[in-house]
Amino acid sequence: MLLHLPSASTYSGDVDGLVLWVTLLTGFWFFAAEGMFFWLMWRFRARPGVKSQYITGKEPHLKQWINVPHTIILVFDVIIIVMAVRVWVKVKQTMPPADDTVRIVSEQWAWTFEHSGADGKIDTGDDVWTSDTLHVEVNKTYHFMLQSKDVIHSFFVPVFRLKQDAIPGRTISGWFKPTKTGTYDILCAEICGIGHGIMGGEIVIETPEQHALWVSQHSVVADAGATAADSTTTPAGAKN
Amino acid sequence: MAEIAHEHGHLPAGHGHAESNWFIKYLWSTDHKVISLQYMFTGMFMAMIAGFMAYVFRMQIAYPGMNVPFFGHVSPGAYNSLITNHGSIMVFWVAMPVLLAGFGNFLIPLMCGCDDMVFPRINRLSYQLFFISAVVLIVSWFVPGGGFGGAWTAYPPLSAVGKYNLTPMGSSLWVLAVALEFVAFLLGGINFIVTAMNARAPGMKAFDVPLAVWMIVVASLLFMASVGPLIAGAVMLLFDQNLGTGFYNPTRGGDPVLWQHLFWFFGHPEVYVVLLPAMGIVAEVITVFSRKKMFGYKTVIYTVVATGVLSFFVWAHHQFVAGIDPRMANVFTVTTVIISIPIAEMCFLYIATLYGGSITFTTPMLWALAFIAEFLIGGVTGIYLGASGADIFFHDTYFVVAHFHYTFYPIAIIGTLAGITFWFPKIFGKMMNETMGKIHFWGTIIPFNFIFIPMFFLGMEGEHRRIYDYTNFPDLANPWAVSMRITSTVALVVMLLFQFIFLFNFIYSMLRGPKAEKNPWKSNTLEWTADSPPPHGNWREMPTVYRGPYEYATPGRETDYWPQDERA
Amino acid sequence: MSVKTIATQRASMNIPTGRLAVWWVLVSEIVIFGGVLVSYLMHRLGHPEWGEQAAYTNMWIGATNTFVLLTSSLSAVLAHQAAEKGDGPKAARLLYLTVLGGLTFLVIKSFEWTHEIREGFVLQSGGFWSYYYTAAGLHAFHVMAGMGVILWVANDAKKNQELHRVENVGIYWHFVDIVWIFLFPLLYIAK
Amino acid sequence: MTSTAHAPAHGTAHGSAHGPGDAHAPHRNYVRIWGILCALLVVSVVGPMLGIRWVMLITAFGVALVKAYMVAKNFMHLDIEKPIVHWILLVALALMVLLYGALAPDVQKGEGSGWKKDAGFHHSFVTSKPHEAGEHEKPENAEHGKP
Repeated sequence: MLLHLPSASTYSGDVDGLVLWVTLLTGFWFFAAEGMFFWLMWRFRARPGVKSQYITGKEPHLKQWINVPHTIILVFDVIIIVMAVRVWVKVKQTMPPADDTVRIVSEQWAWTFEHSGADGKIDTGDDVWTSDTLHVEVNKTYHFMLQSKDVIHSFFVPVFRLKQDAIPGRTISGWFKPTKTGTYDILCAEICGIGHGIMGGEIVIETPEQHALWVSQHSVVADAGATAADSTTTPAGAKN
Repeated sequence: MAEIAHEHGHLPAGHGHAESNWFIKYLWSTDHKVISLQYMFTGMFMAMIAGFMAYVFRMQIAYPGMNVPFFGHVSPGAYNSLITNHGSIMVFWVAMPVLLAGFGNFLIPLMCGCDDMVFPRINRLSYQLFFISAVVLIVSWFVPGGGFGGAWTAYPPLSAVGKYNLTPMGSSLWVLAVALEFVAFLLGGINFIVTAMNARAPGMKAFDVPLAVWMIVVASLLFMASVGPLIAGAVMLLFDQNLGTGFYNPTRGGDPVLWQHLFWFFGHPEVYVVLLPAMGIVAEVITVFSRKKMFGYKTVIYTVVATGVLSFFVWAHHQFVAGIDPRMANVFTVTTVIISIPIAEMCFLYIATLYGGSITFTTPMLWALAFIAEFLIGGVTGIYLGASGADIFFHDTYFVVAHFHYTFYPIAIIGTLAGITFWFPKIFGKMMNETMGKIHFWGTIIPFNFIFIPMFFLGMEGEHRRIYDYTNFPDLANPWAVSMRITSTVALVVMLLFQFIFLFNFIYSMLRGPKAEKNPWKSNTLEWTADSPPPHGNWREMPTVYRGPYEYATPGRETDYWPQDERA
Repeated sequence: MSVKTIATQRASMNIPTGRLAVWWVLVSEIVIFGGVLVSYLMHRLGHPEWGEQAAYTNMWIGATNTFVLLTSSLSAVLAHQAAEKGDGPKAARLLYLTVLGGLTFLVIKSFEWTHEIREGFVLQSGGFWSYYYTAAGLHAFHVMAGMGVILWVANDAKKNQELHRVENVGIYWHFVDIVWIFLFPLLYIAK
Repeated sequence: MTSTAHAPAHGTAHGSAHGPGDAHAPHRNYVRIWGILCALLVVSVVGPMLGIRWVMLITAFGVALVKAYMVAKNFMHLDIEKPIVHWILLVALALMVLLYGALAPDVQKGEGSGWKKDAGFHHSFVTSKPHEAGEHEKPENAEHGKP
């Protein structure tokens, strides 16, 4: 949990843990360096009659003050790398089996979400298209397929600690598993034109009952008609 | 190429330009000192514009929808073009011209003991191209549609397609200006490198060269080696914008990610292109005012070279979540975190230089010390972003904004001010006012931290960048976040107001300041053996070098400094 | 001629200043052309279908132009030889030949492009054609720049002045030649 | 590494094509080298006519490398140039190799771990029959942000 930001996905804790560890490891060096720095400034301030010393930096007893930290930093770096890569692989490179799938289509300046609907399969007649609001069920693993219709956008859910850019011409897959019910922001984290400042959405994480109810209300085999994109996702269509 | 051939720029050293008219003397001169001043003043002028832009959009963020004094209502389009041009200007038209070209032009010939750059006329051409690029950029704000608003990284398709960015002319002019600026600095860079390699004073070996020159030269090398692909990419982007090609258009076989790579392949070394000159300036200042030899002069150079080499292997950490293959991210995490080692060692060596010194806290020294203290913050927060796992969350949040301002601000503002206050006596032959200098220092440093520390916390709250009004996002509109935004905006306004003290001090000292003698700081390097200000041609007879640049408090001498050109 | 900047006459690296500068120019040119060619190579390998577009380029014209550039390089290096012997006028004559070669190259290229554009293959006709015109155009631009400098150096050389520049412009011209040596198979042969 | 500030000005007379410490180019038969280059050119033109792919690649690109090497060595006199020049040119070339190596996985490949290129995804987007859910009133706004 970073500051006040709730953590609502299975890996948000890992990211926060990594941030904490980086804080500890780099914080140590930061305060060590600054402390030494200010102490030297005070200790060796100009005083009448005191001449500065002639030090080349080759003296072993002084050089160790560089070499030892140098080595320890290397060790710290290795620790940070290992932890960072482990989190990265968990979030971005492994795809746990999915309970459900959702397609996320970004465009200037709105999100369109394709829920799999009652049958739990995407690209079938009963899919539910929504604009700017994503309905998911808590404690279920979701795969998402991220696409963009025009420029680069970025699907950012702070409470999930999840961010992924949407590149036009590519379908980028990822996953998340909500652990906490509630309604949170979905942000576009890549500048995408004058509407970037209003391009937001919200993710509604529901209990199984609420979700089932919502699906039953909305998931009906619609007759062929205008696509969700055409009918709803204008800049004005973005929330408030 | 044409320029390479005229090596024989101008009249004999010492005479010639002195008696020629004002226009030749100040606008058409091939004298490296005049060109350096042209770069510095252009940079300072652009800095004022970019500072004003920062004021406008910070006001809009803190008080959404208000009528900003001296600007008016900030529309979303205007906001985007303000942040875009603020970033572009601060990097390309302030940091580079002042630190690299300004100080490079002034210091390299003076510190290497030659009468001018090896190609004075290319030098003039380089400034003229740079000046044109600045004009083109300014024009781009006033064309139909307004200035480019696609962020300084200019990712296509947003930057490539007029119907997406709504500023077709502005974007083309922006790309054109940046490309021109690159060519200008390529010409300047060749001049710097060749001058420092080939035109050193008799007896000056590679390891007798002051760190400032070393670092400016390495910076020019980094720039020259990294910018090429982006120049090509900029041409392709111009074609996409104006001729309807599809280099970056996925539906026509192109690839938007290509631009990101070409941009950051240059963009990351660029960070070190501006960092190193500032580091070099700081090295000169702290050695002089702690009366100390640089702690491990050669080690510093090795760390600089190591940083330069590594900087070519880290660029994709700007793209971890930008659609590149996740497997690549692991490689770039390793290289990115590893580059912290030479940088950290460099900082340690600077800190160690204070050991056993006799430190006087003059204004330049305050700036130099502040550079190290603040840059450390920027350095450690970089690790968060280099660690791919954490970058998933931090990417494009205000944490990033705070981080790179904690690196760029010390570089472009603090380092520059250290250099200006330090060499002011040499540049203008007048001393600056210490009292005003110290007031300006504290009035800048304290608000600076109040501007950017809140941004770290906002970033941790998930506040994303380049948003003109956070009331659109319920989670980000909470009172705490609002108070944070207002804090940093108020601090910014305070800091900007304090800059007028500097301006006054600068102009007043330039005109009315007390006369400066040759070597007011009792420094060793060659530029202090010339008159202040140095005449055209710098020396009546060229200096010869007998020792390294940092011989302070050498045992067995009554004076605590030993100029490089003083015969033993 | 006027007395020169002292800095310009020094050579701490034991390489004449002008030549050292030309080498650095080549470094910056290598990365510029490298950017285009690397991008082209990746897209070309990533899109086999571009081969069909490439099939329309005329290998014979490309080969002729390669021959022309190689020959102009020969006269450039012979000019350098003459300059070393201090025979300015001869160097100048050979440099004029080099410029003539560059001119021939451009004339052939303009006919080639006119033909292709008539056929309907323009900059926008497809990925391959975009890179084809951009890369070859960038190269042609360097040819023109080189011709200008060479003419200007030749006029000095005629008066036995600045003979060391003959070598410098030669080095640049050979580089332009080398770039074409790689453009030829990339754009004309690989189908 | 001593400077030559007092060296005579360039370009005054014979031999002036040489900077300090510059070795005389060995006298090569440039015409012969030119002949070899032309012969190689013929090879690279004939190669593709055999219609065998690997032969074509070798004759086209292998020969191009040889030609470039010969021009650089004999015409640009890189063989008698100072080592540092070799180094800076090699570094520039190495950087381009690095650029290719790092970009190819994203730009050249059509798909990778978790992503694939599909310029025509609009197709799947339009054909599927969507259902418009009335999301604009947003009843849940009341307890927004409160889990």
